Amino acid sequence: MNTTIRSTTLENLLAACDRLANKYRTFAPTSEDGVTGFRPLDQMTKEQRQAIEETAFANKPTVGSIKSFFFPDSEIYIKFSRQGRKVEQMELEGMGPQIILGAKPCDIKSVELIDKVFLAEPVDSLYQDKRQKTIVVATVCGEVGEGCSCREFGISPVVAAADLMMQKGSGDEIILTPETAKGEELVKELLALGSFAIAKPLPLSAGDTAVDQLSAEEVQNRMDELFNSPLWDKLAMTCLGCGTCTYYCPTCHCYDIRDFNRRDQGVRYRTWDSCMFSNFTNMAGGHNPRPTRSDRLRNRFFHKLNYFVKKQGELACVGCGRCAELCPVGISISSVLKEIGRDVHVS
Amino acid sequence: MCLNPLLPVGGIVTSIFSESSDVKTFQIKPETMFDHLPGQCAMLSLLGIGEALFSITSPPGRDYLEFSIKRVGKLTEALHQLEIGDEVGIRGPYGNGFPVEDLKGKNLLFIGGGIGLAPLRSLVQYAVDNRSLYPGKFQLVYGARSVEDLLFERDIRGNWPKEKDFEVNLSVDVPHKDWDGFVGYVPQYLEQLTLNPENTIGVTCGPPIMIKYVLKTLEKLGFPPEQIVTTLEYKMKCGVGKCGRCNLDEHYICKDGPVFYLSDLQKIKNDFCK
Amino acid sequence: MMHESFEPKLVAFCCNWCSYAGADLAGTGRLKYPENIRIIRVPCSSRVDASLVLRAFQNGADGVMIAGCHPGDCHYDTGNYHTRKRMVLLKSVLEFIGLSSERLLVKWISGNEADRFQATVESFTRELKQMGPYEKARDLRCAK
Amino acid sequence: MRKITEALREVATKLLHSSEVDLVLGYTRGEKAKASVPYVATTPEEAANLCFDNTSSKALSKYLLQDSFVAKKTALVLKGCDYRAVKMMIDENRIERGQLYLIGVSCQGMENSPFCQSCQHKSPPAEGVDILLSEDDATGERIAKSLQEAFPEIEKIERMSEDERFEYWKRQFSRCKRCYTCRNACPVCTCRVCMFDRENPDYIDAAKDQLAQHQFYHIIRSFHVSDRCVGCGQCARVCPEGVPLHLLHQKLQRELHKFYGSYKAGVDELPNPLSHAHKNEPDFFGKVGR
Repeated sequence: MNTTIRSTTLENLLAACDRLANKYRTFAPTSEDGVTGFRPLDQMTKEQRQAIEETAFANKPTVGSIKSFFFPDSEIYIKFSRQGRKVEQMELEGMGPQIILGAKPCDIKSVELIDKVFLAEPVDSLYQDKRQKTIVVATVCGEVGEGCSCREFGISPVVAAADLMMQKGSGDEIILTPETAKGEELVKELLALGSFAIAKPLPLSAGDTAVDQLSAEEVQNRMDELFNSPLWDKLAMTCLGCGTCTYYCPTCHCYDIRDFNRRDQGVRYRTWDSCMFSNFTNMAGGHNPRPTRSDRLRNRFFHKLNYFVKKQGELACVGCGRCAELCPVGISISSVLKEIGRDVHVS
Repeated sequence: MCLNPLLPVGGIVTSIFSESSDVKTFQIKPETMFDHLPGQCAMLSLLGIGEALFSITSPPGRDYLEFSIKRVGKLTEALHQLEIGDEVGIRGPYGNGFPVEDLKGKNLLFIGGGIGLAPLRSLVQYAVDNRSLYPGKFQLVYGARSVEDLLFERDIRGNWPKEKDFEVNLSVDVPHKDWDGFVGYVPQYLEQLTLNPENTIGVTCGPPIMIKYVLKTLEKLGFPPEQIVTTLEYKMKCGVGKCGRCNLDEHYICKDGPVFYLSDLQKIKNDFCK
Repeated sequence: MMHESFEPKLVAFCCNWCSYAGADLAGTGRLKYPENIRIIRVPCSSRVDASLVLRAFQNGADGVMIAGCHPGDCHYDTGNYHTRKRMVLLKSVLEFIGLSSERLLVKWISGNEADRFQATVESFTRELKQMGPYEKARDLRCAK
Repeated sequence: MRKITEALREVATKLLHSSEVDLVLGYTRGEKAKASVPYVATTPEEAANLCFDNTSSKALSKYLLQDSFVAKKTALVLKGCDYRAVKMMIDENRIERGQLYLIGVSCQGMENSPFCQSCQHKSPPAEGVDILLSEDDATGERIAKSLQEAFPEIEKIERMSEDERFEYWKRQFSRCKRCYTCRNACPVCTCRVCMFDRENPDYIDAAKDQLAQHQFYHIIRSFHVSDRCVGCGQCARVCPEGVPLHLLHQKLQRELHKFYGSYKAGVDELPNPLSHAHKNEPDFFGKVGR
């Protein structure tokens, strides 16, 4: 039985989250120096706090996606110190539970796609721990945003499978409808604070049928045909080989393992890596299976539109539009989909 | 929270043998021993320096693991300075290992190049230890850059030639005053030997360029792709098919490989050795 | 506010031909200078570029000193000309980014100026004690 | 900029038709009509897609170092700042002047770029290029500003206290993910192997959550380009996190001019100021030693 609750204003909800700070750390989308992203409530300026509503209910995702809550850009997993030849590992303090307010349907879907990799055997415990300890509160988009193509990837901008759904009620009201046990538990705690009222859930539009959804099968086959196409060399000619598209893509999950040490102590950590860098595959002996930018660019698009389909059965893209917006030279998933053509949609 | 698959366990170095000027074979006893197939690998790590995947060169069934490591970079340099009794991080086993079931009852042709003999040695020794399961003819073709670079002298000149029906053919790339064996590359040497593809499986491992031409030569000599097995080596970091770098088409070499039949490789579009 | 108990870590890049000789002379001349200093001998003061200075601060140095020959005495003729050109720019960058450029000291000390070496180390150590521990450019994963 | 676009298409079509060049490197309309993007035309038909407007900001010269361009005869569209970057690479023997057909364009300034508002080298010198396309409509947003007026934030930061400056740059650098777009887009950051790409020794640590490593990267990169920066403004324009790197580079260039006299990279002859040093240059560490 999920009890929908109503908050008079978003600020009232934020104040409630502040009061729960000893149990949950709450993050919300806002903007800093003109760049949108998630920031903890306890480190926000007044202006940033006021910008939450507009960013959370905008029809477009933030520049930084929620991927970094589960797969952070850098994460220490071994801390050690060395006495002579003996190496001793130190305890790492775990992470407390956290709330993400205002995740978009496309970002939520991208986390589900990464789940297929990190939660498969052998389970990545660092990722799993964060997934279990995070409550995701979704805010849907009214309709497809200007740079977005979520519908093409079977994602409806008005439906999101999250722990809680946050919608705008009448006027400034905020309606919260739990969809999972975690969501239910948070609603209970919010009710206990006394500043919320039980309410009737808003009708969740069923989301229109998959109007022009791409068929993973068709796209995969079409990509196989395009393997030796001159498209890759053409795109690679203007590609800069930087890491923007991979670091900001919500479904990219490649990582590097590095060591940092100073004299007798140090850490081993995992950090984001990009298949667009040549060091990604460059080997100690000097052999590099993907030596040119064209190889790497082809590999990146193949992973999203072909390899991931073969391994996991779905396209590894959620149509969030970040690659189109952030690539300095305008290369994006649509540069490839344009080449693939129209006849690959679900009939 | 389940155990983090990336955490190494401790292992003590119990013996070190110098195979050549830049290759040493380390015998390591992990805290918790794990059994493995020939051809599988394990991640060796020195905290603060790095981690890398090395093939296990000892056959299954021993109470230790052996790794032959060539000095090529930062980690291997540091590993070469280890002494007996030192501790090293280890996790594994990783990779699919050689298809020991399919090889039963077949003649076996082992083709190794330089440090590439390390994973093959695990298979050869396993086959020798279980001769009844592998009663066929054994042929080893092993090449190295120079006489000094020939590794595993104890096996290639010691134990293996003494084994029943085990033909050892050695080659070097550059002539040497007291070397009367074949001089040239392994693929050329194959064409001079009498190789009978009938009921024989060829298993090869070596630098990518050698593998590329060995596969071509074996096919030319009448070996069908289903009877040719090779290993591939890419840069690997996680070893569990998640960090995304060691893919050949959609296959992760650390998890779906490193051992492939040529028949599988021929379905793969990407060229593993450009 | 003086940090009595705080002992600053001072990393000194001393050029082999002049300043290192000066430091050596101070040693043989029994001139005492604070042991906060960690001397790194470099072939020439121009061997030290921005990355070495920043690496020292990353590893927990509270102050970095670059000691070279007086302009005109450089064993390699133009070494210290490069040093002064580069370091005045580095100090500007450090200042602009708020990384207290006064923690980087450049000083010309010749081979026979043992007293000048001693005086410099003493005054710089005193100033660093005054400024207190330096955290702004330190890599927080390694202890001080 | 419409006249320039037409002239550009005409020149490109002629060059490709006569196969005097193998390809023309310029700009074309971006997807969703946003900023124009780099474009390579290899056939006369493709030349019709070329365009030039006030969003054609991407510096194209660095592509010439890529293998896919090295063996080709390339025509290149150059604004004033781009020309300076090409000139420097030619003078440093990184590219062959003989392999290039340089199409200079008189630039009216890219949209909202402080560099363009204070730019004194709007178009390449006629003798430096093979053809110069100009358009005399003064409608461009050229409100010539002095460097001080164009970069007010630099004074604002200089007036802050040391802690405030530290906090400002800490906030900016903490957003950095080290995707290296600023370095890859910079037309004067042209080392064969960048020190940050080296793995053995690894000069820089790959951690993305350590301010000290971000400071290391940004300080050293701004150091390396301080006497090479041609003011194209790409570093700040391509940064996904909006880190105002152009302030850092402009400040450093200003300091260099203050100490050692003004030097215009790609305009004045090599060597650049930091790659040579002389006896009679001012010494700031002489008497006082501070």
